[in-house]
Amino acid sequence: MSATEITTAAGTASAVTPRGAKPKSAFAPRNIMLYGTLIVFSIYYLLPLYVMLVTSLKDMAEIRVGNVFSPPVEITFQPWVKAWSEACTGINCDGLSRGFWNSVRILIPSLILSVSVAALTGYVLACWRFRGSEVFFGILLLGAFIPYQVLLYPLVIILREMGLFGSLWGLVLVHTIFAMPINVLLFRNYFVALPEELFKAARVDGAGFWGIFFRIVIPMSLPIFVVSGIIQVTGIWNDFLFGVVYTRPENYPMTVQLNNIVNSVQGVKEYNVNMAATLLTGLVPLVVYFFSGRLFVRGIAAGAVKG
Amino acid sequence: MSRARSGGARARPPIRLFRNFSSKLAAIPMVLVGLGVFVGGTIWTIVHSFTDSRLLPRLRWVGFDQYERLWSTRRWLVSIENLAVYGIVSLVLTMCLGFLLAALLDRKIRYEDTFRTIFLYPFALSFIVTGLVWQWILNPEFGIQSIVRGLGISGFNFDPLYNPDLVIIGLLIAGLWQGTGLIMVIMLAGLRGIDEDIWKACRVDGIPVWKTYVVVIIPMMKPVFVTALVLVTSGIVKLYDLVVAMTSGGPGISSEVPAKYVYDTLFTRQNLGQGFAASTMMLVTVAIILIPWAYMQFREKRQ
Amino acid sequence: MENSIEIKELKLAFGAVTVLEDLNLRVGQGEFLVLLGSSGCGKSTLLNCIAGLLDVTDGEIHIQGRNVTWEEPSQRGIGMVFQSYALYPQMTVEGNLSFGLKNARVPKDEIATRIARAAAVLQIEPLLKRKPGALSGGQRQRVAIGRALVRDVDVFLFDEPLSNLDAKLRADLRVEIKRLHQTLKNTMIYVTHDQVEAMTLADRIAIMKGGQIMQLAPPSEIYNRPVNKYVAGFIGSPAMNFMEGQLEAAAQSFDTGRGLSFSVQGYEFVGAPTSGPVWLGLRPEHIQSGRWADGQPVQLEALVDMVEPMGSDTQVWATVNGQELRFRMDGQEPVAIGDRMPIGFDPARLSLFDKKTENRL
Amino acid sequence: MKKTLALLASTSLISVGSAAFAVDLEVTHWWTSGGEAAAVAEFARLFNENTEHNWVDGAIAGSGGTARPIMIGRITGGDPMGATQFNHGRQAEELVEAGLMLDLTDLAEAEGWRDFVNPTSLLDSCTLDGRIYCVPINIHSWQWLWLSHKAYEDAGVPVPTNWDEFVAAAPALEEAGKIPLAMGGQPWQSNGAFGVMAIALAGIEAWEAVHIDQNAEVAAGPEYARVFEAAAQARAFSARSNVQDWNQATNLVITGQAGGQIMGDWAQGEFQVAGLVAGEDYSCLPGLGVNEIISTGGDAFYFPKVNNPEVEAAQLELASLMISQEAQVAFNLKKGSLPVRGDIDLAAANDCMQKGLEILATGAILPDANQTFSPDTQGQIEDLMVEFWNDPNFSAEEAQRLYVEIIASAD
Repeated sequence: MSATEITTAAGTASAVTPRGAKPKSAFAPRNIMLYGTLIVFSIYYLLPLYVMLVTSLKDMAEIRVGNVFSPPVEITFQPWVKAWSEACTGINCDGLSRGFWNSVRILIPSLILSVSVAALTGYVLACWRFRGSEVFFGILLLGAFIPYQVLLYPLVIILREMGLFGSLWGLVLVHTIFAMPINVLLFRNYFVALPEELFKAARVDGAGFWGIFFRIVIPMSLPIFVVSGIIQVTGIWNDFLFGVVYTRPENYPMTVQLNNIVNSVQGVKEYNVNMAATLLTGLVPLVVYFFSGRLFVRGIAAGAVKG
Repeated sequence: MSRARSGGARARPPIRLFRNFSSKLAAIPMVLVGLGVFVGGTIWTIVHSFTDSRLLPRLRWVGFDQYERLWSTRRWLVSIENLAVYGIVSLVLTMCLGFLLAALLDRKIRYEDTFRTIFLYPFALSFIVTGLVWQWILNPEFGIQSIVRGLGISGFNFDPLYNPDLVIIGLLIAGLWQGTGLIMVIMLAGLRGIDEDIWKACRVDGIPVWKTYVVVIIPMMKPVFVTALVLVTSGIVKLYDLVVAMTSGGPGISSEVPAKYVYDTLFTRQNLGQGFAASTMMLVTVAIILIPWAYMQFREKRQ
Repeated sequence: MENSIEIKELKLAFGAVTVLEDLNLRVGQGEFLVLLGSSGCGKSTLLNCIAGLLDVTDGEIHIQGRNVTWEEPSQRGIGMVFQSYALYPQMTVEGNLSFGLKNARVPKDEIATRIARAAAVLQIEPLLKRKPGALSGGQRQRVAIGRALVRDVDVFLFDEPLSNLDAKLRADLRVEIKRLHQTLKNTMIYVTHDQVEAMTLADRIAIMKGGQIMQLAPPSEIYNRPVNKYVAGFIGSPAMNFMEGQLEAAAQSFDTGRGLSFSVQGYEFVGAPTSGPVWLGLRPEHIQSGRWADGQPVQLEALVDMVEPMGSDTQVWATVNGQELRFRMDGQEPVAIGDRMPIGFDPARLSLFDKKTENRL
Repeated sequence: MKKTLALLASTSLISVGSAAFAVDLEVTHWWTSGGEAAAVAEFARLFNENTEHNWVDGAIAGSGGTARPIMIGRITGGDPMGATQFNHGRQAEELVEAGLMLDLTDLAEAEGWRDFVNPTSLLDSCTLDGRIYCVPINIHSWQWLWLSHKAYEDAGVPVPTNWDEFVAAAPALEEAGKIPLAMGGQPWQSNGAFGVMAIALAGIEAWEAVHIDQNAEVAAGPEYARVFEAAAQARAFSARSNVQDWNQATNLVITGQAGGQIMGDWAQGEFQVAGLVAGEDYSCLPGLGVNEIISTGGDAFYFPKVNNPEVEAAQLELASLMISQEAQVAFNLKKGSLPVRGDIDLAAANDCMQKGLEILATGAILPDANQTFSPDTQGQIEDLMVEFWNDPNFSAEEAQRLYVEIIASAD
């Protein structure tokens, strides 16, 4: 009897006060865990950037006595100046500045050519399939897995036969070739996801291969161009191997100079100059990331995930 | 109007090649790169792996000699083992970490943009830069070890780059730092593509969040995982710059990798035949992994 | 130029898979032809072949007397409307309408006139400066129709144009398309899987299955005299009742062999009737019940299993001597599960199909 | 100076008198450390001052291992540089065979290189089928032990005068918190140090048997067993030197953190740049103080064929200049290496260099390993050495066994 009463009482109580946990406040244990984990990971990811920055602002005396994580006692920009314009490789002492402009001269044509070729190829594969086109696509994808070293030598021969070896255009071509697999995949997947009927409507409207590409497809493809562009900017800018193998010294990109500065130790390793040089070299892709990160995620969602 | 223009209607089918001629024209770069560079280059490499080419390629056949030597070379065996260890651990960790971070970011948190940028920015930096920075942080005299010792724990030892048994860990720390961001973005994009209703259904069914991820969400994201897998694997096979920048294969030969063996034999040792044999073996390995996958993809499409 | 469109021996195959085979079709000048069928029957494929969006494997396509088999879509004198509207998202409505004309190098003032006329017909003048993203589904489809309209062509192709719209809009736009056809008097080919659209719009319907045209006839004939069991079952809602049984040619009687038999006298046979196993089709709306069953040539008694009141009428699921039957009765008549009631029908409205070939007898 | 000018004049006679045409001549090399860069700057200065032409510096940092592939790629890729550095020996053999290198025989005969190059074996390694294809520019010898006086003073022991004393003094250094032997992590350093110990401890006969006759039995014998034992000992001494680059290791010696380093004579340049004085701040023991002998490796310049008479003339002028007395003196003083000419006076050379010159004069010389082994065999030995040197559990016996295998299949 009393047992029944208790159940009833409990039942009544539960009818009055809502059941379940209350909506979480900002400091609920779950949130603390969530943000805690994120912050711990952020430290791991930010640490190197912090170390680079701090070290590049110290002078060598301070580096020798302090630890890598302590902030600079006295901020000096000398390492940056030295990395940019004074550091020596062999008998050339003009720092990274020369390489920077070389990298720009390599980047722009390579970027334009590699992205346009990839976009065009992706367009053919998505919208104008022909007998065997899928086979070629398969070959391209397999190409993504071939270690660069395997093709280094055959490419020397190909470029030599074309008379492009050592020229800027040879390097542009190499970048375009190695960019093809992954970028064609991105573009193709993105274009395949575009509504097929749009493409049909344009054909009925009398637009041809190029008309559809330029008037219909490209205006709809900003996100994937951003993704491909970002991947290419970082890839081309950060390249060392191709730059050093396929060009001559007057065209050496910035990374080659970075390697020269970091590796040509004259006396003591100047860590501060190395770090400044490292940061300077990474600056262009970093800036590109910080400004287009959001578009990047959106483009990845559209191009890489489907299909 | 359009009728007037094309009075002489074509009644016969045009030659196949010239139908949509522009598209065939636009496919030329793909055909040239695919056949000329990837297939051609690969065949060229395989053919020359059966020769005794030294500095310059020449066709003097030696059968399988290069392969016999390759598989009796300690450095190659160590390289393969390293790549296997690094590859498996890095693949698993990159996927897990990438997914974890993406899942955390997908919990409708504040400052998502900031966190995402923090996780992604290392991807903008080259392996050369990555290697340098981590070499610096892991340096026992300046980096983490000396800091912790400075805090009073004098017995603390953490010098992965100078310890043959730990050097792979050093590489992993740097490799994961650089590579997880991209995978996180891909996973995040995949998570965003999942229907909100799925989440609602799971909440109504009372399935805990972690279980929803494991049982419902991850199986739904199969294509995303495949994309991520392709990206990570193709990167692992090519692992080279990071090792060169961080350890140069050292200490000793404890962090050597196949790509470095290929590069060194081809160019430094001036033994093309041997280098080509090694790169052929790398290709074979890739093919063993890829062909079943490609076959499965192909069969799925058929059905 | 009697035929607007003529298709001869059309064949389409993708590798080993044949999608269309030996297909012949003639569409008259100003005719509204509906291609009807369930998904995968080849109706959209056929439309795409007519439009030139798919290259045929064999056969010929003539439009307005011209062999256009290998013409570019834009050169065929067609306009096309798609299910997903397929509006160019980055162009305004005006840009969408003018895109094809610009490609055909039509003079500017001519473009303006045509857009103005199309916009007036479709009542989309206020939308001209907007982009498709800012339009509702119905508005988008009007623009899509407008895009076909401005091309000033003789043949309009519609590929399930109303399928993405909700029920009410669909009904409104259906009427509008019909009105458009009456005004313009163009030849129209309209693909749909919705039999209501087909019945209401079509001059003739082509019912397709497995890449072949099963029956090509005006809606009433399709409804009343389906050529085979598939067409009979496909058209009509609720679907036709089918009974398996034996036909006695001499006695003109039907027997299910399970205790139900009745005379089919009054049925118009296609040829001479022969005895044998048959399918007998009877549309639910052709069965009279209750007091209306009186006076019908065939009279039976039904046991009510289930009732679906729909307001205007009620659908009844019943059993007659072990044979399941559906029929409709007036919505106001009282009926309950377990009721027994008389039903009746006229054999003239039956359909009989050979058991084996499933063709009409 | 007069002689140089005369030589230059004779060069221009050969080179069809087109020297008046200024050419930008790109010179690639891997000299980027302090002393090296200063030395190469001397070449550049002389070339720019004494000719119409222009030295375009193509330095590639890292080491020969990084730079050589790039150079070879450029030459075989049909985009050759004006001149490029290689080590003496067999590195460029196939390029020469393939006819990619300029034949310098006429110039060498006109200037009489064979008369003054000392030892003449240097010129031999530039010669293929009687034709000369490269200019030897310096002699580098590996057989040096560099010792920091400060380190030994701090430890309170006298500076050793040979390897045995060095071994004996090691524990004292350890106690004083010093690294007895500084050692960089790069493979060629491990290999080089082993080579030095082999010559010093196994003796010349055994060394020649292994290197020249490729006699695997000798390599398996007791002389070499001793070398491997000593190397294992040296490995223990160097365990704590956490540096990669050779000059980082040298820096440990310069600053007195390490007792000594086995390194070639190029380390000399680093001591010099740091302002240290030989005999006072540091000392050097050729042949580890055991066998006073030096190997005559070194650098040579090759001139790829360019099929352009003007550039070719400039190449010949550079070749002539590099071997001229003035350039030899200026370059080698900065580089810390020995000149290839027997007819110049190096009074300006310091203590250590003088020692080297004396040994050279006595003819106690051996070819360099680069001259006796192919790069491939060298590479295999490097792999073995770097593993041995970095793994304390790698026994001397096991290392010797693997070494014998390599020698047996060497080419």
